[in-house]
Amino acid sequence: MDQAIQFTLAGLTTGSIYALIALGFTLTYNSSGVVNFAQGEFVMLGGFLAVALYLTGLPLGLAAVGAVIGSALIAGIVHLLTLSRVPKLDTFGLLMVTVGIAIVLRTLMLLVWGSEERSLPAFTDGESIHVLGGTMPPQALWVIGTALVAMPLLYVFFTRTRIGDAMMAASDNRTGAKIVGIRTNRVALFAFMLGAGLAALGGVLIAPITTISFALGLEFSVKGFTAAVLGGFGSPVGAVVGGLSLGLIEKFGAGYISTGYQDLFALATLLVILIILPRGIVGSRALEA
Amino acid sequence: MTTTTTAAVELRGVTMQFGGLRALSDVSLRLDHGVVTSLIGPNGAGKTTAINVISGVLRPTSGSVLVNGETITNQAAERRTDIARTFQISQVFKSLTVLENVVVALQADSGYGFGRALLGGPGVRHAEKAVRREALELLDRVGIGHLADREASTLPLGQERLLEVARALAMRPKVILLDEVASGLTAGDRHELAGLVRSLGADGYAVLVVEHNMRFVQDTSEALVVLNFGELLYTGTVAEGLRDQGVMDAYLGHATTTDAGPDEEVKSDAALS
Amino acid sequence: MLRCHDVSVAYDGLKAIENVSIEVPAHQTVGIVGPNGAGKTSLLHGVCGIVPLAGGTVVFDEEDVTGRPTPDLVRRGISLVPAARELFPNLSVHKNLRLGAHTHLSSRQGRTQAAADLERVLEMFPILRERGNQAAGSLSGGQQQMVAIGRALMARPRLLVLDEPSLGLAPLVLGEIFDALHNLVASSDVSVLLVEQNAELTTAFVDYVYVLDSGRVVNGGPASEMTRDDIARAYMGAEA
Amino acid sequence: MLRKASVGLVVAVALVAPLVVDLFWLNLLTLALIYMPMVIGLNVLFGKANLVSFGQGGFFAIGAYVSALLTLQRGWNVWLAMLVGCVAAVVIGYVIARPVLRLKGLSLAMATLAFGQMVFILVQQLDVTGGPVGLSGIPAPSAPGIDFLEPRNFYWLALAVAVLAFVIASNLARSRYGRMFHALADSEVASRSVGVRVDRVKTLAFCFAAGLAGVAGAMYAHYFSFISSDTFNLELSLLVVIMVVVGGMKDLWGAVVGTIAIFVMREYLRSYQEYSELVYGLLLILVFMFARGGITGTAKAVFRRLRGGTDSGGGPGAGDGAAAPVAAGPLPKQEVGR
Amino acid sequence: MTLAGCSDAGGSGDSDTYKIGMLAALSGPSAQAGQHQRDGAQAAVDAINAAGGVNGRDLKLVVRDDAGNPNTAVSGFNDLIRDQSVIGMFGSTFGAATLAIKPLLARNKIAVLAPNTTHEVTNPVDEWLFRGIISAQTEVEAVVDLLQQAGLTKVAILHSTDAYGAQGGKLLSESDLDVVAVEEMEADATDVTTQLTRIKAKQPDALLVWSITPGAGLVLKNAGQVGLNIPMLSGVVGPTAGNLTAAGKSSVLEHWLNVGLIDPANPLPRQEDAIATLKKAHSDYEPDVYSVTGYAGIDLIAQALEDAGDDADRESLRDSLESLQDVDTVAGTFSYSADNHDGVGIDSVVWLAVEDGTYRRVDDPISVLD
Ligand SMILES: Nc1ncnc2c1ncn2[C@@H]1O[C@H](COP(=O)(O)OP(=O)(O)OP(=O)(O)O)[C@@H](O)[C@H]1O
Ligand SMILES: Nc1ncnc2c1ncn2[C@@H]1O[C@H](COP(=O)(O)OP(=O)(O)OP(=O)(O)O)[C@@H](O)[C@H]1O
Ligand SMILES: CC(C)C[C@H](N)C(=O)O
Ligand SMILES: [Mg+2]
Ligand SMILES: [Mg+2]
Repeated sequence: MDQAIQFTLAGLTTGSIYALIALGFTLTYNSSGVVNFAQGEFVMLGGFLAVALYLTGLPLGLAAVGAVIGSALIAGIVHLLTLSRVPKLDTFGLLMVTVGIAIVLRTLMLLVWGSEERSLPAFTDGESIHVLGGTMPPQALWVIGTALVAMPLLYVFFTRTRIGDAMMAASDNRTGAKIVGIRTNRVALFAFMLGAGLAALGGVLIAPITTISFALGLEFSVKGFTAAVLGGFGSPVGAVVGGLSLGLIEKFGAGYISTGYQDLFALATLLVILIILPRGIVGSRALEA
Repeated sequence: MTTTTTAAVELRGVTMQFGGLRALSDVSLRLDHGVVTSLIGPNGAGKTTAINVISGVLRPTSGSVLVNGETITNQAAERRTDIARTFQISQVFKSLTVLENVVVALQADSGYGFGRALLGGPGVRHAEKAVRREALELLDRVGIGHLADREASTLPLGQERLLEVARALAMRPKVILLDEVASGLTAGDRHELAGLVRSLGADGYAVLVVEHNMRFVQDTSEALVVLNFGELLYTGTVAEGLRDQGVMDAYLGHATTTDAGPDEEVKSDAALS
Repeated sequence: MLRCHDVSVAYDGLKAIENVSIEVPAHQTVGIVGPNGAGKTSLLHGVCGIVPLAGGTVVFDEEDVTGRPTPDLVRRGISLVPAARELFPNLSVHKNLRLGAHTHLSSRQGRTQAAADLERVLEMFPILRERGNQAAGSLSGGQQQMVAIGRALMARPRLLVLDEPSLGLAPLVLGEIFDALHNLVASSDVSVLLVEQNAELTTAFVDYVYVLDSGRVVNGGPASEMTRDDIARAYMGAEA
Repeated sequence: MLRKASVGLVVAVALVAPLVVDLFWLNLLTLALIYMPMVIGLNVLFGKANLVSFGQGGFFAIGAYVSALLTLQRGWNVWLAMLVGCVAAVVIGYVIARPVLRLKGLSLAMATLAFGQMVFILVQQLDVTGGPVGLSGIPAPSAPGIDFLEPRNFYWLALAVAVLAFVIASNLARSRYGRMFHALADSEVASRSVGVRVDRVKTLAFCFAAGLAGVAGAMYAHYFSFISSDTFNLELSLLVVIMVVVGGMKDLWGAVVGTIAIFVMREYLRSYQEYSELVYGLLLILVFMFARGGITGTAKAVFRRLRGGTDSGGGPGAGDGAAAPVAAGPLPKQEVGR
Repeated sequence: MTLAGCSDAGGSGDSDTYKIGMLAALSGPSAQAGQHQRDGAQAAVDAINAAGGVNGRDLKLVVRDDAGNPNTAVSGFNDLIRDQSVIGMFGSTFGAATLAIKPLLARNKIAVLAPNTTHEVTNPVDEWLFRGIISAQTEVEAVVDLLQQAGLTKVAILHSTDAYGAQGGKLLSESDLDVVAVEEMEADATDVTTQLTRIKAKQPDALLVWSITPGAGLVLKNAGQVGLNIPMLSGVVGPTAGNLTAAGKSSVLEHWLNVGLIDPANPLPRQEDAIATLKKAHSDYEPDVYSVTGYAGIDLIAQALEDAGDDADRESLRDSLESLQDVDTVAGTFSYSADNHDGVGIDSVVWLAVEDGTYRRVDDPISVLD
């Protein structure tokens, strides 16, 4: 029983990070059809920037905010140099560009910050929190809380705001969006920056409890993508549901079946769910890509 | 109309429900060999839905579809090789050439096997040559033979429609369903297409024409079916149908009516008509 | 209002229209007719910035707008109803229509205006009110056409560009739409550039007609002066 | 004409290359040829039928391990074992095709990615595969009078297999199946309506690609004589996709060009140590930004432009005036209704 | 850092240098390992050259990145040997990559000194392949001995899924210890709390952590989070110096013990020069197992070159490698023979505990465990 609680807590924490990354996938996909495989690199970038700023003597909170904004700005520059110039590529062409971006970012991080892992102090001091017999670091609450706040905000953003409408329209039909006066390039840029910012936020949040290393980006991208598809690609609700489910599936698989086969179990579950629900748990907007 | 023989296609009490919306409501109709039937009705009346049900793209919520007296309600679309159709919103194979579009249909369920396809060889080349010739004839028949080698994605609207007709003919079907094939065609092309459609009837095909252009309906068809809000409003001859008061009210105009039909949800459609 | 001078459009280096010059004066309706493949759609797309121009200039409101991106042109008041409709298939009918007014929605005034416009469009196409929450992609063909037209009207264009608006519309609705367009032109300062296969409708509706063939303007004149024959010839082998 | 000439050139280069290059290049070319069938398979699956697979590494692994284990543990003849490795990939492909091919686009990408990763984990975890420590001493194939341990001889073998794969793939692409792949990619509903058995045809394409990946895997195992789980990770599957897209999906030659280009580039860059990945990433971005049709697609476009743009880009024989829009559009329809 | 590859492509074979090829994992998830190893090797080369070189000639390191991947290692290997003047090789960082090139050595007649613990590197013995670090067996033997002495025989294992971790895990679980749990992790995992939770439930006396970088660092972090407070031991790849700093005053560190090679702050006499050089060359990180094996590898090759004399070639280098006896290096005292290519044994092991956030050599490791 204690174990189950512990796995649940771990699952929710990990799942929340997946959810944040998946939300970033959702954002960029919804506004420009870009499946951004560099998303995981922005997680790491956020972490690295936060560490770097913190080491200059900034207070932790400011370093965190600075890292998120900095990552978004870097994402903006990257977008202007690359994706902004190729608006007509199809989904997979765009995806490949982001794979290239991921590789470049990863290598740049390696060259700038080296291969040493980094971390940050926890946001709030204190002993592990005991919940129903399980324990979790206070930092995990920050992680889970942020994912849970981000989801409704994004949901409202997509469904209730003018720019959210524009994003949905732009991904649904680019030509159509131009015809109604949406500046699809700007929308895409904005979404890319926002998505990167979300990912960076994830990186900042987990820096105290895990490792920040140039090498971990791909793993996060794959997990975030998995979560997004599992929940239903393109749906903010789906991103969070998918992220949390994936986290829980992983931890329970590892906890009750085998840690060696933890990913196998998660992948098998994903396959089964996709086959039963081709559009994901919540239902994807992306019928075809 | 020959009601004594078995119908080429028959819908019996077909209902098609989309969530809360009833696109077809207990519709029964028949198409006969050698007869061109027009299906008309206001926008959203269920015409395309009817074609989708007959061609197997949609399974009806209830009711049955018969071909030559046999029930095929649940047969998959790709098995209904006796039934060919076109699409209201054009669905040509854009990455293939015009000719290849037709070839696909000619070879879809017949021709050499996978193993021979891998090995190639003179047998395959011969079969390919023959089928290309046949495809070209069909393209010529609809008048776009000169476009055979164009990539279909570059066709203007009008020629896309003609290509869809050629592709439908390539299936060597018994039944041909044409969903607004004449729309977007110039008057001249439309006139020629009408001739083609008539000749199909004369050749023994059962043809269903969905159209909003009454001239085209009159030029091509003897039988008429009118749908209104998913319900059958009229079946009979074209000549009588176009004079029918109900049809005029619901579809052709001259007067408006408040008769909304039994379906609650679509009441305001009536205002439109 | 709109002047196109020597406009060309090319696909893969091949000219679909070449040196086409047309003019749409303010408060006027202009039609373009011609056989399939003449280049009518290409011309409209070139004007609206959907495809790049291979040559020529487009002047709108005495301002050179050649090469401007489509969203810019929309902001200046050019709205297109494409033959391919280009709806947002996964979004609701309401969202589709509201997005038509996208450029106005940033101001409070624009929003109230848009609400009123939406009301007008829904009155014009009552069926769309019924289907407000349905995904536009699952509408019937004619219903989709209504959304396309309605969406363009929501933008409060000063030049409305229509590519084959009659496609898929039932006769009754078609008549109503053209009546409504007529009223619109009469009551506001909207100009219309229309491509339409339905010759009767076209000549009855427009003030001026250009005939396009093989990518060139081959004829043109006030609609009243164009004989039925002129038009028929434009469509090639016509029956009437 | 030009096509024939360039094919001739490629063949000549392929035949002469092993006689003039050093071991490094010979190994690179051999490696590229070994991978090539897998890339060709995905070119057909993705480029023609528009079914993406991010899991080809899984089939590659199946081919490699089945063949390696049959020879190592059962003492099978290498040729037979390689064949069975290929068949095993096809069979597994068939089993997963049904459920997985109901998906499209990104969901399909995800599902196949999941499959590839599952194979990877199994290979890593099972005892029989040796996991990350791997299997050593996998025998090379043998034939009377030919020593396949001699690198040049293995090159010829890899070349023969690659050519064979290319030939059957191009036969397939030009056959009725190739057209049906395109058709169902363009419109599934229209394909069904003209009688294309969409599920069956998709399954065939999928199994074809799986089989070629299996062949490549088997060749790989017997070439290196050592395999370990590290090789079969996600990056392998991504690499195959990259090769297909960089080379150009529209043309089978794209698979050939893409495989060689990526191999040569990656390996050549290795001496730049940490910077190699940077250059690699930049090149990827540039290719997709400025050469959308991949290398072959772009080359074709450039060539067409150079020739003065009389070719509409349509099928064979489209190069004459009839294809020019201006001439083609308004031709009268004399024969309608006859 | 320089673009090493550009300049040497020509391979002019100038007679006043010995070229030594090196394969290393410079990219990919374990790039840190390869980079440190390369840095260590380069530091040794520079030191030797500064002291006048070998037989009056300078050494030159030619490096290829194999990303830790077996198949790219083969390309890298072929790239290196095509330069005839490459006289011997060092690498690759990871065992699987080394195993991939093992079949090619005899054919190309080139000796390779491999810094891998992997059993198969020297089993069976390949004439041309030498091990430059203690073997996995040796590490395991050291740990098992110690635990038995301390009476902590009920253990749990947490190992990574790469070759190093998998092999260590396997050897440990086959040992005489009472293994109550074997858990696995990806070396680049981001959360291992589940593994640790499962382990905690089994209540072992000690946890054996066998993972390449950065895995061990994460264990350190997560153990505190799930409140797992038992002695932990790892092989030659433990948490990095950076991990220790980051972990601060975590109580987990009080009972952490590493099978190590060096204590940078307190080197053994045979290690002093090397440690000083390494520290000077790379002030941004403490010498670790990778930089140390890199350094020692070059030392060994240099010694063999010297023994082979002025006209050393690939074959004579191999022969003199095989006849090295009692060569002191920073990584141990090496001796090879025709049937023993392992070089070092358990006497080269140094026990490292953690004090004030850094490793300290301890002479009484058992005391750390209670
Ligand atoms: N997939 C669907 N989901 C929901 N409603 C649908 C779907 N398909 C069709 N409908 C609805 O069913 C009704 C009938 O549509 P159908 O396409 O059959 O009309 P139609 O008679 O062909 O009209 P048109 O003349 O405009 O083409 C319409 O109101 C349409 O909105
Ligand atoms: N995307 C494209 N690529 C290549 N050629 C094209 C493309 N779009 C149109 N064309 C060609 O340009 C010419 C003009 O086409 P356009 O669509 O403008 O004609 P249209 O007058 O609108 O015809 P319709 O009345 O059938 O709609 C045609 O020959 C067509 O084949
Ligand atoms: C101990 C480390 C240097 C790892 C070792 N090279 C191996 O992979 O086998
Ligand atoms: Mg319809
Ligand atoms: Mg047009």
